[in-house]
Amino acid sequence: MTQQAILLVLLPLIAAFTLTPLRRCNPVIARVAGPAVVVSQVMLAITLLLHIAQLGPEAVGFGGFSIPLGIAFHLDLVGMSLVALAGVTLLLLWPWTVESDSAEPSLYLLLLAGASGIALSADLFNLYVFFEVVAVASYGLVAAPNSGIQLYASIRLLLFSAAGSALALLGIGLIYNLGGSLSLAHLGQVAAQDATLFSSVEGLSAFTLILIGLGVKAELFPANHWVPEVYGLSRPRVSGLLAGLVSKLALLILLRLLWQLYTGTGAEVILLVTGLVTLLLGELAAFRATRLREMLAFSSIGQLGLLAVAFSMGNEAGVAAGLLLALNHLLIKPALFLYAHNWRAPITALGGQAWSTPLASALFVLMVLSLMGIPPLPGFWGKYLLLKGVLTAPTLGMGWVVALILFTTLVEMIYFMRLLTRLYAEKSVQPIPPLSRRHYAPVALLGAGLIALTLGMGHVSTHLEQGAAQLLDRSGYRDRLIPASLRHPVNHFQTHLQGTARQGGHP
Amino acid sequence: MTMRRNLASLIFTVGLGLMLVSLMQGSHTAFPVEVGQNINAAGFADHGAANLVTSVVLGYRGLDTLGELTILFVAATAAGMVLGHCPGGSTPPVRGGFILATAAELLFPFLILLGAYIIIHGHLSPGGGFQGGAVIAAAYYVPLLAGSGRLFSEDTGSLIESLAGVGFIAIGLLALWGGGEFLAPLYSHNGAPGALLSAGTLPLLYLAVGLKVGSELASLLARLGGIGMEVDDDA
Amino acid sequence: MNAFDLLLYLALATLLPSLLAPKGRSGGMLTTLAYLLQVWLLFSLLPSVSQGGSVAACLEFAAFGHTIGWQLNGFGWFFALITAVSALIASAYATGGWERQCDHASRLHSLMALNVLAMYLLLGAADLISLFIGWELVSWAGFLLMAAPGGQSVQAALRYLIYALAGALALLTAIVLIEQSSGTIQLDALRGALASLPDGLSWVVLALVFVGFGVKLAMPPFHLWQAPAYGYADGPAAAFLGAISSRMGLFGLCLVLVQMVGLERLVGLALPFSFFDAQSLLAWAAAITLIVPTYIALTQNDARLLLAWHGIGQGGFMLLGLMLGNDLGTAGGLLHVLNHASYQAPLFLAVTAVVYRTGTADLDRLGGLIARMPWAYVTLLLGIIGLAGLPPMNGFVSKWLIYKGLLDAQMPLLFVAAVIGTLGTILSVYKLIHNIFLGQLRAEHREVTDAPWGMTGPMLLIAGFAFISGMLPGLGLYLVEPAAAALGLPMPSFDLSAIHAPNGALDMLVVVSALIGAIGFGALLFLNAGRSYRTQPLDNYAGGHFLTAQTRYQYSHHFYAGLLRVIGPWMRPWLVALEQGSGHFLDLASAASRGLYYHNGLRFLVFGTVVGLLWLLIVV
Amino acid sequence: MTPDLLSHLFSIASAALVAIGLFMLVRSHYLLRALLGLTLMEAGVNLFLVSVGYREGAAPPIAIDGQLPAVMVDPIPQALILTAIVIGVGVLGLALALALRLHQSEGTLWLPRLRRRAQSACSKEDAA
Repeated sequence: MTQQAILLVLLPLIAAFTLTPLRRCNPVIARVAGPAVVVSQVMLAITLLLHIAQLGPEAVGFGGFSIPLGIAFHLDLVGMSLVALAGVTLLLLWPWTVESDSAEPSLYLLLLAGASGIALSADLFNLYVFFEVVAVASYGLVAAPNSGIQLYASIRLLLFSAAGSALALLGIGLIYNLGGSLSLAHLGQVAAQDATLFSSVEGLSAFTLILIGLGVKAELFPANHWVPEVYGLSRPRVSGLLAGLVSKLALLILLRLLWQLYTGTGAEVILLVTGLVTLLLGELAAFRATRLREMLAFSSIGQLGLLAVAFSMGNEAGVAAGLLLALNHLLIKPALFLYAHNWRAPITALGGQAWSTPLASALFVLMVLSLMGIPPLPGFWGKYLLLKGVLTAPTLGMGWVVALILFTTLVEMIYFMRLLTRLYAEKSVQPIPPLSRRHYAPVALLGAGLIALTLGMGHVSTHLEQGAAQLLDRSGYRDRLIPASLRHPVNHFQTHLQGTARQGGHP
Repeated sequence: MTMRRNLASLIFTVGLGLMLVSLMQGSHTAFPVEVGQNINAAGFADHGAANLVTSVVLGYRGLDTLGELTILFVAATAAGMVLGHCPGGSTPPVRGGFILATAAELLFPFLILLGAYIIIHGHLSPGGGFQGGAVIAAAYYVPLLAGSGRLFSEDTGSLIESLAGVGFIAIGLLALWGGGEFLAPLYSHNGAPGALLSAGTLPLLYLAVGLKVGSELASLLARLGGIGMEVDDDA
Repeated sequence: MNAFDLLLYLALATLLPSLLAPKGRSGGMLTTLAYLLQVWLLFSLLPSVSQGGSVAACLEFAAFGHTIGWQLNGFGWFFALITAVSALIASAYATGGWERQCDHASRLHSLMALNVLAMYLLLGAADLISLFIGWELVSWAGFLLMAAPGGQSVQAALRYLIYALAGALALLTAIVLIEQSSGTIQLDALRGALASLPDGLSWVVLALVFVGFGVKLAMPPFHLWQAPAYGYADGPAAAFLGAISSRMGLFGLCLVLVQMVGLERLVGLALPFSFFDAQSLLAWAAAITLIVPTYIALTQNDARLLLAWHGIGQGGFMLLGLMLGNDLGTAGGLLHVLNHASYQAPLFLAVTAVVYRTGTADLDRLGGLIARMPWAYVTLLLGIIGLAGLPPMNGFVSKWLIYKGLLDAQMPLLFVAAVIGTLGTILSVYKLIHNIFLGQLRAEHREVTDAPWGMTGPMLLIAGFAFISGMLPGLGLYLVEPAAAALGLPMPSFDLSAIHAPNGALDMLVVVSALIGAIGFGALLFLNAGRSYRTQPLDNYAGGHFLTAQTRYQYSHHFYAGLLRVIGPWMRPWLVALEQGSGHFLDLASAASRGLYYHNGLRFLVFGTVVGLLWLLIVV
Repeated sequence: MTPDLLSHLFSIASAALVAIGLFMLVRSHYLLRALLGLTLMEAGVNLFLVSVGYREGAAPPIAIDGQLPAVMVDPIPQALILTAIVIGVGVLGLALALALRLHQSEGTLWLPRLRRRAQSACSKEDAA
């Protein structure tokens, strides 16, 4: 059953490989093939998710080698949910309207393949490879409309991301140099045997390099300067994908690394400081944003910083908070970017626009309120758990962290409230046409998802806590991934074949 | 001003370099490596490939290779999308003259042959799908540079691309559906170690890699080469 | 399905009529009827919540290992009753005629219903999370109600919301701290649970709670928002908000300070290097709340703002009483909540009636309306007597209880502070009634008449209640009793007209009869003093010279010029400057960090890397 | 050359490549030069990766006549850089494609100028 998990990567991959020739044969089939594959991928992910929810996380090896030698997938609640969510998000933001010869659907499929790989893989270099798949696909997506200045956005993203990737690869090399393995579980075991290994300068430098490298996509501080320009220039669907989905993928890699290798080494502090700086700069910059798009870009930076802070707490409440905030952000940001496409004018010119589209605007308000953390919307539970996580964390000086979180949250509330009151102001200068149907549908569905999440919070909360516990469970992760006889790699399939060969010859 | 800035930059760069050196040092002192040694010990038996790097690339870390093919595919797709179809018409922008063109024409079969050789012997000696694929791509690119007018056919290229990619996955899935795990070695010892026909499906995988890399690089280069670019006056 | 469930459903249903029938008066009438039903339901709940009992609602859900539910006890019930009655009066007043001049009456009705529902959810909270949910709902519902008229009220409401959200964040932090230190969030389980916290943590929790709830109570230094927010709201909404809304802060503060921490613990919590303990600190905060806004009220020239500033000060009285911990203080503090609602509502309604007829609330442009709007005058007169805390109104009773409680608790300085506050109140309410109703009538108000009976009726009704409950304070104390019982605070013994304190009782019947006797005596003197000369209210004279209506009677402008010359230097608006300054600071910081993002950002990537690595090389 | 220096040669060379590459990437105002910096950086990182697998006196991990050498270098980093190089090529190819297109449409590859244009496009896009 769980062996099929590789299909989560392969299905979109095969589809992407064959889409171009298929389009030449039969454009109609090619048009529906992409979404169909994504749907089947989502269904497979949900099946596996249910399986895992019942039986607990599982490890899947490839090639029949014992795991430290080869690459393995680790299927847990968070990873599987992320795969399913990635599929759903892509489906919602699917480029239905592009010309038939565009390669955009292929890029979407490849993004999905990469996302699935990132969510599931338990091998450091393999994670890097899948991350690059996602990264390159996102360069393509940003550049897709092919008009001059959007190409610049793509180049800017590319320069940042490629520089970051090189640094991250350097970090991976340092880790391999120290630990002699690339399997996260195996490295975790090495770290558990020798506590000083990763708390050395080399170890922590490796983490810093990877943090900065992945921080490009995770929108963390020293590497997030591409955000306002790229989100300001690229199409709303793509901005939504980058802010909503891709950033979470980068963060997930960091988290796996942090908790399997770097628990108790001080790497948490590095992540915490990075997160706090990101949070502060992002929210402050959003305060004076002149356009909705810009505001969303900066607020996205702030939110990602908040996520980093939450995850750096390393306790169950903090991680659950991070997961919930991430889910909240994933549901909301793409929709908000779609709105921003409609409300492109400077914020000062948006007076009273909300009255022309009452229902859509109500959804907008709901989403913004959830971002602000107003009960009983999911964002509130995220903030609540976050405070709980920070206040239970053993690190000193958490009072300052709380103060900073509260301050930035307040700043966020102020600029969002200014926006909302303007949107609902009396006078409507010149009504902007309502959301187009292809934008309305995903917005409505995302809003419905948000409402469902709010109503089902009781049910979700147990799964969130389970997911957080699984993410933090180092020994379970290792036990699942590393077989008991580590020193004697056994190749079951291989020995089986060898046996037959010895007995009866082989064709 | 510029002088001072350059000096600052120099100091900065040297400092960064020294810092990196200090990080990269000491690599071989405490080295609890097990994985590499284990592969060195077991790889030959597992795959029967004389080139252990090949068994790592295609066997132990086959998924990475698939990912890497994917990246190349993504890059080629995105570049194709950005550049559009056959930009600049079917003729190369630069005409190289008779001697160059003829030489390039003459070189073409040899390069193809060399590439094929490198691919096919990937499991035995240094080389393999990537290197061979790059040589094959060069075989198409040299004429383009020389201006002999031979342009890579995009349709055939994309067909080969997708067939090779699907082929790689199919070989992996064959093992999965045969009851094993994805990309498990099939029929590893159907030949003497070191013989051309050995190492199970690894040569087939490398063939797929070689075709895919070759066609993708070739189409990428063809597209890039198809566009003329004036000298930038800003630089 | 018990009465509390019914109440919540009914409160939810109250939203509907005006949403479904946005035009015409049927929506408003149905809404008023629904409030009447709510009041009746609340009275039917009285037997089950008195004697410390409580009623749990079936509304309940579970999240993150907590069961979050609602449960109404006597303390919440007391506030809920005031809420329902205030809403009833305001709604009846609006339906009775006021909404004819309003283009968003249905919005007003539904928003007020939303406020009532939110308040029920806050007052009936059974745990800290439901308390917080209710708290946020109250803040947002209040914001919407304040912003309903549009224009300058939106700015005021936004300012309120920012304060409220900041407070809510502090509150959420406090809630998490409380949950962590005591392991539970159920309010029942938390009774006295915070008494054993270490000193440092206690101070942190107290500070956070003070910020959280104090913002709603508009305690200085968080008082700037309230007056414009209430004053610029629609008239009936202002009456409703002024009567009850900011008391939600008192509710929350009592819940934590009295119920969870306990007043004994507050006394034991000494502030290092000073002779303050937590209780006296809070009492002084209350006294400052009492004095500062009251003297700010003195300087106002808008009747609505003047009233709204006063409302803040009276909140200080309530908190002061409750912080005493003795029976008289408790009774006074809680009774003052009821009494304040019963005179603040008619005051706002009377001023609204004046605005309804004259179109202005500017005290410089009114005057002499006593003969034109006598019923409004009567209402306002009764209201200001209550507000000033003079007999025979009910404000006198609660203030007497608090004064007496202060003296009993041997806090003479606080007593003096309370008296100074009351003095300010008397001065400024005189300005109010003088500038509106006395003096010279303005020519443009010659044709003004009293508001329609639909408006005058409700305001007279509630003012009448304020009078009667002043005469018979037992009525109010009977409602206060369940609240005190739920908090576990002592109550003095009382009967219908009298309150028995160990050293001296107060029998209001005696006070009122003495007063009526004195007034009767005065009336006799007046009627027998011979013929009086009657002037036209439009007329004016100075030094024996008769002037025409064109010459303005001057004393309404700069009303307390002499007094303000004395206290003016103390009233620098440094807090306003601070507020603006922090806004500017935020703008500056924002511009700086925004500028950071529009540069060649790769530099930051590299610098970040270098700095990070360098730091590691040095530290590790 | 002393053996000590030799053993450090790899790390010095790769550190130098990374530092120079990063420096070029940051300081270059011309897109192609920045891309060159990127390539240098990647080369440095790849060099470092290979050096990680190096053992003194080790042979390449290739069987000759069916016999593996006694001491072999670690094959994994070699496989890794194979992957990393291909990734680098793909990214570079895409970057060049973007650069070509950008030059066609904007007429320049001068980064500050492009950034200015992008920012003004960001802020007046609503005119459409």
